[in-house]
Amino acid sequence: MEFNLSDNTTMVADTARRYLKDHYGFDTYMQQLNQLNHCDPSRWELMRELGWFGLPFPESVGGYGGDLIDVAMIVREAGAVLCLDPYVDLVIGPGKLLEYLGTERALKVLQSIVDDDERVACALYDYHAGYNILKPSLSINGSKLSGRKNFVPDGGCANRVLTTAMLGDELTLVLVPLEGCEVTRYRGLDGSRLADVLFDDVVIDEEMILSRGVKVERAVSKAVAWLQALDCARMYGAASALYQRTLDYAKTRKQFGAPIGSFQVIQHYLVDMFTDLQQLESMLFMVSVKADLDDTLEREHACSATKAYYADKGVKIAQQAIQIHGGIGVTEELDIGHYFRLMTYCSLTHGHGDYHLDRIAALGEECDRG
Amino acid sequence: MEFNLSDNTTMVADTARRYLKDHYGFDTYMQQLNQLNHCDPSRWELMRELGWFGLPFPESVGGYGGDLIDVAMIVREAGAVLCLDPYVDLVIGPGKLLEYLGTERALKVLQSIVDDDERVACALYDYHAGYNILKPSLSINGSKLSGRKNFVPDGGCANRVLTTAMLGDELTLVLVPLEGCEVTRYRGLDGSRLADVLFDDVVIDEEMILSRGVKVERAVSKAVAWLQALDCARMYGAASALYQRTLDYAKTRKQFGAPIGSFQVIQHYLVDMFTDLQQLESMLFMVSVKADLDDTLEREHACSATKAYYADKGVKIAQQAIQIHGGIGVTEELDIGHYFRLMTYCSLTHGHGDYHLDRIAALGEECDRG
Amino acid sequence: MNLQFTQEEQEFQKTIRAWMRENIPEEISRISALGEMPEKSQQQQWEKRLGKQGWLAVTWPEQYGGPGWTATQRYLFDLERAMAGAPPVSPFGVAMVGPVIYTFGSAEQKERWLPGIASGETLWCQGYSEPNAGSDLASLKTRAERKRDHYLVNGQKIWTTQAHWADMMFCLVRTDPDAKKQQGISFLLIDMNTPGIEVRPIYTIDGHHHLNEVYFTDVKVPLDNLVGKEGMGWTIAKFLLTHERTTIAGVADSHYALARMKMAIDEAPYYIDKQQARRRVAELEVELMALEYTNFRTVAATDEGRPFGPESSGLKIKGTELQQKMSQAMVEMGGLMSLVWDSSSAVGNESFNHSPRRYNFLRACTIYGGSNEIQKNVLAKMLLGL
Amino acid sequence: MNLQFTQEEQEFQKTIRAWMRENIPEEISRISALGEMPEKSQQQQWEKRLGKQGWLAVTWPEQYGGPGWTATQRYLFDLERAMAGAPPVSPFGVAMVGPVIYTFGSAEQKERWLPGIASGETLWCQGYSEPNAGSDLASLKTRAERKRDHYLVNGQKIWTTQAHWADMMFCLVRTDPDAKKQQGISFLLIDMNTPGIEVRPIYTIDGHHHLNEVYFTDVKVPLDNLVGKEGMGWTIAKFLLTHERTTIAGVADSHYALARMKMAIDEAPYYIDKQQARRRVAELEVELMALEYTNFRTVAATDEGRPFGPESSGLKIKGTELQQKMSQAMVEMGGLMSLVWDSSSAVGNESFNHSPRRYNFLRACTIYGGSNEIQKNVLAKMLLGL
Repeated sequence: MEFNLSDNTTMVADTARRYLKDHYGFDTYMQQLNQLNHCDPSRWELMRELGWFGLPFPESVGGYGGDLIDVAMIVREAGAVLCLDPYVDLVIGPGKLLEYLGTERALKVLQSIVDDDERVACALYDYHAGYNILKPSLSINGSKLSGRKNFVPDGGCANRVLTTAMLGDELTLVLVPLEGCEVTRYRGLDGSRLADVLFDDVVIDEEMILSRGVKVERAVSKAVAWLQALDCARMYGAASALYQRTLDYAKTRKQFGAPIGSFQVIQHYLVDMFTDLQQLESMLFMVSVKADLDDTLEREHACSATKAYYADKGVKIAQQAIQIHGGIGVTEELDIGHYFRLMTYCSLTHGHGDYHLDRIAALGEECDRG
Repeated sequence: MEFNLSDNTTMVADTARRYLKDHYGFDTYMQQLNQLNHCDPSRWELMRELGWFGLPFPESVGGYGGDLIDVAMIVREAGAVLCLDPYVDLVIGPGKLLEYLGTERALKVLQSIVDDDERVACALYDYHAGYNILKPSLSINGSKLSGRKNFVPDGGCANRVLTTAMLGDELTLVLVPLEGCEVTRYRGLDGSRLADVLFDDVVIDEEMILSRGVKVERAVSKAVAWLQALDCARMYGAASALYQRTLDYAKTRKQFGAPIGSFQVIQHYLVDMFTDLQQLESMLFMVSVKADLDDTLEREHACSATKAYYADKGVKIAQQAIQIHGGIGVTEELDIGHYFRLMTYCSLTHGHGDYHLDRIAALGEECDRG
Repeated sequence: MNLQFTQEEQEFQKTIRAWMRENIPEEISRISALGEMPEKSQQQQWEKRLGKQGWLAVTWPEQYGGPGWTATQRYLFDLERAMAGAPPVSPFGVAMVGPVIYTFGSAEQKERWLPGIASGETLWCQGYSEPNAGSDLASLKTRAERKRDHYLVNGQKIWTTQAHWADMMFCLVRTDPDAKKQQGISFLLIDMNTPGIEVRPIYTIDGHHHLNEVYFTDVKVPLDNLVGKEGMGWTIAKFLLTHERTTIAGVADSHYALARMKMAIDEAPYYIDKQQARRRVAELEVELMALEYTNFRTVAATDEGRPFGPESSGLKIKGTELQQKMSQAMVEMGGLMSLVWDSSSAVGNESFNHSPRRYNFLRACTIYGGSNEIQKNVLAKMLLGL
Repeated sequence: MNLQFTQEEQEFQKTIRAWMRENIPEEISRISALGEMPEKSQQQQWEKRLGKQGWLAVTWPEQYGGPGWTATQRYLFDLERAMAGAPPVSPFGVAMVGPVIYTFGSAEQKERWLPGIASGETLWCQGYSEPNAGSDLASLKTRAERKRDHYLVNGQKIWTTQAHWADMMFCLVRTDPDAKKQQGISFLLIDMNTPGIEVRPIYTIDGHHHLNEVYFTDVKVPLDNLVGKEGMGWTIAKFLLTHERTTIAGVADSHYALARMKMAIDEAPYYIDKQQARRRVAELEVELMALEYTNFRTVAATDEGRPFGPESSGLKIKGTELQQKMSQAMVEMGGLMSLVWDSSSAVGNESFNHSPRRYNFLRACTIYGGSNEIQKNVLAKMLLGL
């Protein structure tokens, strides 16, 4: 067993850290908070130039054949600087979905994401179906798509949307231009841009249906595993930043004539944050390898364990960071509270703690039977 | 609303405290731990003389018509001195059951408990049925009782046993002499005496069946409510003793040249214990009134809330008491660990935390429907 | 031991309930149902309505405009207020400066200030914390220099809730810079319209404007606005800390939050595991019950004229911890619906959509008014003798 | 990043698994299945069997009798040992005094003591704590006075695990009463059969005899039994604290406990809400996984010859907290079956009947070897710079 990052991954991470530090941070974040628009085109182009768009995709579509861990290290750094640009939602999410479908048509779309600034959002959730990605409420009846998707990340900024829908009892993946849909934009808790998309009897031709049945189920399940791992990577970046800022604050903030970090209770709070952070890091390494496994049981177990652990400890670190900061920690002026929002947000995407604990319990039974 | 104890109850509690202090304590407890027998007959007689046996029963059977709160204050003091004598299990439990049945025959038995040293144990549980007291595994078929009861408190010291059994689909209460049964004695976690009773085709005549059907269900449910409240009274006594001993210890035990109570982390631990103890006391007052209500919904809700709260916080206080005491806290030589055993024991009798939370959730739904 | 409300108390409760149903503006109860707080105009309109009814300064002695209720009646009033979806009354006037004025103030001060508070006309804010005097309040630096006919105030306050709404501020200032920490502090009433006062907003992580920084530059405050004597500020501040303990636990509003939670679960159309959610609600319900009965003991003691016992000491700690737990449970139960920050229309259940704001806001409740860590330090010392 | 065991490691694991299955005495695995610990004779028989195989002193350099395994192999060995139901090897000889002797001891000392440890012949105990030196170990008072040809030892040790089993004790004693606290302490090996030693049992709340008080009255210890130099005791003690960190988290035995818990739930005949129980197991499983992967990082670092990183610092705290949580879950899931203390026959599921003993015993694991509070104090200072 070996936990070192490869030279290549280290380089990707270092480059990402430098780039993100130069172009992001609290000021950029606060600007973005006040826009419902997509990210700055020049920053978007820079990401492409850094090779991030093609990073985890096959060379055949213009990618570099990188691993999940490479992307995870980027997303970790992005979390640490509160980056709101939709790299994961408009590139990695749809990209992995298309790659796992693997049909010619899908790969062509993927290639256009990598090369041509095609913007495809993923619509996997609606509030009726909740976290059950294999049984969306949206359905195709008589070649018409009707119903609603919610919580579509950057759904307002994309040209097209990759949406799941039921065709009979088969899960189907449809690529729909967004012009013909009613899109309602709003902001997510973390400051990102979400949208509801209403499909009002949108006519679906065969061209738009990318695939259906077991193949789609498998592709969705594998792509979502990536997104779950990347949720945790983002949370780790935030947790790490919170810990460091809080430690620094405890060393400098004086009350009763001494740094608050000299009080034993604060010391123990910080030690708890630190030891939790170490375990969060271990879980991130683990999931960055296992979320890409073909073995469904092991993959889902790893993703659920990590998501559940992060929903618990990541959130606790953020709460404790606020408590130790005191009043200043609950203001919008300081980044602490914004990391807290990010943490809550990511603890709810792609399955919350309870969902994942239930899944682990169910997988356990499956294991026992198998 | 008014939380003062009546003069009468105060007198009962004060007398109990004095009596228990004189006749019980850690030495008595340690002696009793090494006996599988019933309690010392002279102590038993003293309890009768103090009027405890008749305390909560109607005057018609030789009782004093006292309230649950009177008994609760005795049991609280008994918990505080680790008293193992089976006052609750051989007097209050069977007594309330018989009183609630209210038939002539039942009241006659009750009278003999109050006056004549009749020892009747209650057999309400078996490990198959668990906490479901309304559906025991024991059954009567063709006037023969066969099956097993477990966890019968002081089942080895009684003459007769009041046992629940199914007769067809009716819950039935049967009074069986213990001579004809196979009794296996063992000790409970708290040091009390438990027994398994095997009924091997015991012939049941009509005399032995005290009642059946809804009347029994109601009597059992009401009697168990008393027992649940008294579990909490006992735990409160223990929690209070633990808190006081731990506070004293923290003030005197020195490490690193200072009393450990001068360290902020220990101070906060103790404050948490103290504030929890206050809330435990409030819940004890509440349940001591409400566990005797006729309204099933309110009674059960109060009992379940208190039991669930005690299973959580009572146990936490005991754990923390050990942690603050350090090594000495885990030895048999000190009472701390024995209070801990008592606390765990009572957190599992008559429904554990999870059972009661589920019951509250179910009662809530019933309320909503109602 | 009698845990029933009397017949009279129950009648009282019914009267209040009926009145609330008729008098709470619908827009306010709609806002509360989302876990949000009203705007200034809504809040003040509501407080004036209470004031008109004589139900605003409910804790005050009758001679100053209180309704002459028992603590139990006040508890029931607060419960019905909360359950009907009305916000708590702003504490700064009624609960804080009012009692200070009628306890320590001169006859003129009472006459001048109390009526406006009891009617809801005058809005107050509290000038305690400073950038370097948070938990360590006694380190405050805002200076009030005694001139011939006024105090000259210079300095800065922070975390001043509703300073942007307030007509008046009660303020701890340092009148004697040479005295030791707690000494040399005085209690001053400052008109927020006085020249030299600048109020700057602080936005909190619920996205709203509740808090402010307040800057004082050569602000002239009449000598008459000193309450008590110079140097009595610390005594007055401590008096307030132990004053009214019967609502500090937030029981009424937690009952309302629990009811909202149950309703949201019942209405949740879909994937929420309802059994599990109800179990979690049961856990919170149990904790609320323990808090509530502890609170009842404080209420009963008050009605019997007994001092607060040790049971009241944990009310703030336990109450705020519970509020945080409940708001977190609401967010977590909401799942995806809690991802929404600013949608103008509901995405699924609107209460869940708004839950993160309340969750965020309530992170402050274990911090303000003396963080729970400070509360524990104090209890360890005062009550446990450590 | 490669989280697979190599082909070779997997082969190694298979070999160990097969060997364990064949060599663990059935009575031992039966005891372990109940969460109980073996008797002295059983433990020693088992350790001797390991010793004979050369698998007892697995952390030692080959020159002293270690098997030459990598840290990964040691981890796999420990995992297979635990999962097969064998108890952990007593740490005092192999993990503690052994490394001290081969690191600080003389050639004679190595030759004299190491073989008996590696073979399982000699049983050791640790004489550190004293009645007034628990968390504050440096306050120890047991005196070793240097005479012409021996040390004269007087004093008392407490919490001495397995002193009643042991042939030898390694002991911290004060050789220089005038030196400052940590100085003047020396590391001495004491034959437990020496006249003047009295061992008194301490029974713990699991009802068993693991611990002892040990009294020394004019006990003569040969000068040769001093390890290192006089005054080096504290240095040696600190060396041990940071020595082997790859099993301190107790991952292997927690895996075994989790497996027992799952089995007990599956076999539970009746009223246990199995879905809820499995969910609770899932929570524990997640925590164990986080601990395990953190532990793996320490193992990997060891195999790469890197020093332990900060990730190893929380292993003892997290590991012991988890052990306590798991044992509590077992008790609570058992419900009524956990009420049983000493029944000779099973009342329902026997694992649940025994669960309170383990739960009680494990209350000590956050106390011994430096309580978790002390661990946190140390981490705050050393690692966080507070």
